[in-house]
Amino acid sequence: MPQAAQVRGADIRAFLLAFREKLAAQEAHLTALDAAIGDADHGSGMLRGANAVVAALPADGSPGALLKSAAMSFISKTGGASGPLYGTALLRAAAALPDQPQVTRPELQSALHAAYAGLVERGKAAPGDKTMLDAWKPALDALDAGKTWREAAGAAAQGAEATLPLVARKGRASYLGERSVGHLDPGAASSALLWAALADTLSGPLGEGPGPA
Amino acid sequence: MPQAAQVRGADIRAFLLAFREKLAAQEAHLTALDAAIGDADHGSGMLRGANAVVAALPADGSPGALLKSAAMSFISKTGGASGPLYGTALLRAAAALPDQPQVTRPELQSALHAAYAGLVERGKAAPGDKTMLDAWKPALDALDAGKTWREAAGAAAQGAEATLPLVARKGRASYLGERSVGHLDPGAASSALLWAALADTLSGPLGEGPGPA
Amino acid sequence: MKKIMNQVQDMVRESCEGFAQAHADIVALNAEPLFIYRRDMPVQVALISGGGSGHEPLHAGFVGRGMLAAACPGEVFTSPVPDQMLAATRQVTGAAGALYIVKNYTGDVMNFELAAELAAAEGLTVQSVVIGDDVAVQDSTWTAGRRGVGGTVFLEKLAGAAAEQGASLEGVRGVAERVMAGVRSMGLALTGATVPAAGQPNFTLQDNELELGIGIHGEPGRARVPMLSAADMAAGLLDPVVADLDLKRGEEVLVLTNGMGGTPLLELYLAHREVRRLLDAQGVKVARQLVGNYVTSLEMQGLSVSVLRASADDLKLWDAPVHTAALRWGA
Amino acid sequence: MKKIMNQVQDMVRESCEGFAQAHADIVALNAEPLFIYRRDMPVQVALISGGGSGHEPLHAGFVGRGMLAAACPGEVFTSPVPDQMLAATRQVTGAAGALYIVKNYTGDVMNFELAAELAAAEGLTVQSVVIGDDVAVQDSTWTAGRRGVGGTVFLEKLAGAAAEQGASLEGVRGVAERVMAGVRSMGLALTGATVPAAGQPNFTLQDNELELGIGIHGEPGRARVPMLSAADMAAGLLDPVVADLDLKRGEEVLVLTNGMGGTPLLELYLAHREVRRLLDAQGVKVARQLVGNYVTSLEMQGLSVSVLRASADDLKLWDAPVHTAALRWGA
Ligand SMILES: Nc1ncnc2c1ncn2[C@@H]1O[C@H](COP(=O)(O)OP(=O)(O)O)[C@@H](O)[C@H]1O
Ligand SMILES: Nc1ncnc2c1ncn2[C@@H]1O[C@H](COP(=O)(O)OP(=O)(O)O)[C@@H](O)[C@H]1O
Ligand SMILES: [Mg+2]
Ligand SMILES: [Mg+2]
Ligand SMILES: [Mg+2]
Ligand SMILES: [Mg+2]
Repeated sequence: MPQAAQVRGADIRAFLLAFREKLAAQEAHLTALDAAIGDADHGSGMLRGANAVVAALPADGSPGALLKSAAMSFISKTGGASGPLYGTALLRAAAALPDQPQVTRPELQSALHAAYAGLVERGKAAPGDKTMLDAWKPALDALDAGKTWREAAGAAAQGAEATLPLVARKGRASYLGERSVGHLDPGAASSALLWAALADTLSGPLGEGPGPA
Repeated sequence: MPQAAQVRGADIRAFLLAFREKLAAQEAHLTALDAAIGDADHGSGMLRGANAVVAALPADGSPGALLKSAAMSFISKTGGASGPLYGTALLRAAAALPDQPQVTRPELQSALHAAYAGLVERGKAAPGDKTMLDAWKPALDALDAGKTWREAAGAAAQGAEATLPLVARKGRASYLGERSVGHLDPGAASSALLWAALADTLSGPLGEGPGPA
Repeated sequence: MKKIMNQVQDMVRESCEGFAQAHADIVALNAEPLFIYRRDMPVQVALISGGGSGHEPLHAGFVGRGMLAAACPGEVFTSPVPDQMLAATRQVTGAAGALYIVKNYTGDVMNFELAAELAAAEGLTVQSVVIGDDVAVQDSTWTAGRRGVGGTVFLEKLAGAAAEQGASLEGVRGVAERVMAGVRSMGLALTGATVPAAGQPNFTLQDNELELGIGIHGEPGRARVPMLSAADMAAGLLDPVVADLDLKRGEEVLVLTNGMGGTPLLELYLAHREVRRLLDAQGVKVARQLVGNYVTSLEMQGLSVSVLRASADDLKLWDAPVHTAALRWGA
Repeated sequence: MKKIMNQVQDMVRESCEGFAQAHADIVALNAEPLFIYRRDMPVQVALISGGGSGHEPLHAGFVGRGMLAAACPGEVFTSPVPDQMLAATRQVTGAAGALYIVKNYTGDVMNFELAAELAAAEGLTVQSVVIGDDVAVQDSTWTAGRRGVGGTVFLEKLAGAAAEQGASLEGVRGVAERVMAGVRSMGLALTGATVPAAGQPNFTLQDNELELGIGIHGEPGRARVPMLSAADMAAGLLDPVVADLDLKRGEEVLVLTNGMGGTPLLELYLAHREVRRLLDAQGVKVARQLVGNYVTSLEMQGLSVSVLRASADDLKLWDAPVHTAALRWGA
């Protein structure tokens, strides 16, 4: 179905609601992943955060305002590593967007780059450390290479899958060392859901010019 | 095989060793019975007591002296309900025997009646309360009816079996009320072993005159 | 079965050794026969208790200023033997005499009885009280009577404070009897407990069951019921206690919300909240309270609730200084 | 899963309510955002800690005179959120400033970091220390670094005593840093723990296995090994601790033999005996010791050992009066 080239507040709202839905559906799965190499709270924590996001979300507002509201809710309600990480990412994205009721897809794309920079700054991890970065990086690379949002979401999902053989070097799973091999990283899995929610909201024919729309 | 009509210290010694052997062989079984309606210590407790009995038993001495030594060891090492009960029983039996290097079987028989009276006095239970009395009483009745020691031991074993349908009214099992039905009483089971040990030691043709020998 | 132990037969002794080392400022250990006694025993009535091991901190954890003079640990879930109580009595008893605090179990009663006879024969002045506070035991005429459970902590604290204040043997015994008359308890288990020598749990509960009306020996309780919410657990324990005490609005009580040994504090404090809520609703005033794993059954998960109808004098005795391994204040 | 709870999402709040009721003489509860704070906060440096719930009595059990000014409980095994620390900081911080005591976990560090930024923006003086005492974590360059575990109790007690004595923020921080430099810990589990929201144990051990080098979040440890005797458990925990501290004969230490929440005292004191035996044999002097379930993982059975190289000053700070729910002496 055709999509507006512009991203409105309603789109961001839809994205956040879709993200929450996916987290609700995958809560047990995310927690099980975290039980294997962490402390079994990633599903419940992310869902608690996302529920708070939805509860506090203004009925309307600019994309930036909605992302900022979501960021604050994540920070205030999630706890653990993922609260500050997702919170920081969304906060940086919000700050990077022009303060307009609608923004362009390239603007959103660079806001996601800002979000990624926030993740790196807050968590001091690098791709390959078996963290959520391993889902974000391939997704951003895909967009940068001109792929669609749906393809970017696919890259995020593949990136999450590709954490399976990695040794964790950051976060709680790092304590397991070699024993973290053979398990998916829960944060990468939830990040893939975020990218899938973005794709669900924005997928459609290319918007404006080359690059993802 | 023929047995001496007289009971010597060596016979009492053999009886106590045999009792210990049987307790050792049945330790887990007795504990399992106690786990079902008590606190899972009857096997270990009785074996600890009997081991102490054997360790402290004088090399020789009168039947009375040996039984007294055994009584003190039971009291000092068993604990729980069974320590004072078995201890009191053996102490009373020792006191009831003539202070002689050998005693007659009827003398031993009445010493066992004294033991039983000690059990009743210490525990204030009655036959049918699902306690060790339910093994002792039929055994004594059998002897009184002129049956052999082996038959008395059989009666003790039957008495122990017959505790299965009873509701416990004394000791720890009494707290279960109706839920104690369908389980054997552990103290009756260990008492049947005591009577079996007696029979192993004393079994043979009748000794003197009518009645058990 | 997984226990932190070496040889199963050395467990109680080795644990007591560690206890005595950890609390060497308060207690000393007599190895054979085994008992723990107060180092600085003054001239006063000596409270002596004991019972099977596996209920820690009861009783050794309550030896010290303002509570017990000595504790005699039996094998796990097995009453101690008279030799222990007799030797402890010799160690701590002076002219003021000694009071044996016995929990009502056939074995404990008989072993303490024998010890008291032997102590009396040596000219020592010994009296005994037998506590049975467990309302889960019904029809006590048809059973060995109510069991001594959580209320024992109140008994040992209040009678111990009276002894510390120099009360006579009669006086201390009077306090003990007042506590016994005014305290009731009931417990439940979420999991069984494994006696080390037995190697297997006494009972096994499914994930949707709990055992209501348990004692403290891993023995099964009065009924196995489907799993309950914390609110319903609290009601299931408290209602029979309150009914048996015939508690009225406005009365003051001392409450113990007690874990069975393996109960995490997160859950225990939550249970305490429910207990408080129910008592508040009934207008019963919780004047003092204690929350923790105090009268336990090895690693069992579960809880018990004990309620003591408390006079102003009782509260004073509760507040009096105590310095033991498990309870300490004012000292 | 069987827990004493009502609705799983209410567990932490309801437990905190029960805690605050049970210890109303010491603490008060702020419901939203959730934190526990000292009632009688004097003008001094405020120690503020917090972390996931499920580790009780850590940290709320250490709020009170001579230890923490406030504790922020997160969801079970989940760090608290910045709002909690910020509100607690506003409540208890005066001109002397506040010190955040953070256990080294990515989530805790990031959430306290955010809180400190927000507090500073409000003009509050806040510094932070991050404790990582767990020697089970090797190659800390390749991991998130050593975890904060049992040694946190020593840190909170000693820094809390310094604050109570009126030390400046720099002074309190200096004590905290000295403790962090001198304390090492290691733990093992006999059973897993079940996060209530997860409903299943994080890991399951067979009857002949234990998990060596666990943290305090029910996360698997460094290695799964066949079941050990208490003596070998103690050696397995103590040897790396002693080696890492490079302890020498004649040095004085403070020792914590800590249960993981479901460990019965019978077993824990036995473990302590083994710990003492090993330290005695190495000529290390145990100047003070603490045995109990203090830094826990829900209902997990197991233990950890923490050793602090203790100066005479440290021992004085340890002995200083403390009045909290979980530790009390001299007050
Ligand atoms: N330093 C880090 N940088 C980026 N992501 C991280 C970092 N540490 C942890 N994560 C991510 O956080 C996830 C765990 O989140 P969560 O379970 O909420 O936190 P916690 O470990 O505090 O329980 C991991 O799976 C990983 O993807
Ligand atoms: N009052 C009593 N009179 C006679 N026998 C009793 C009495 N109470 C208990 N017993 C016996 O003791 C047995 C239990 O012994 P034991 O397990 O050693 O004691 P405890 O109940 O103290 O653990 C019971 O099976 C019963 O036969
Ligand atoms: Mg997690
Ligand atoms: Mg028994
Ligand atoms: Mg017993
Ligand atoms: Mg977590």
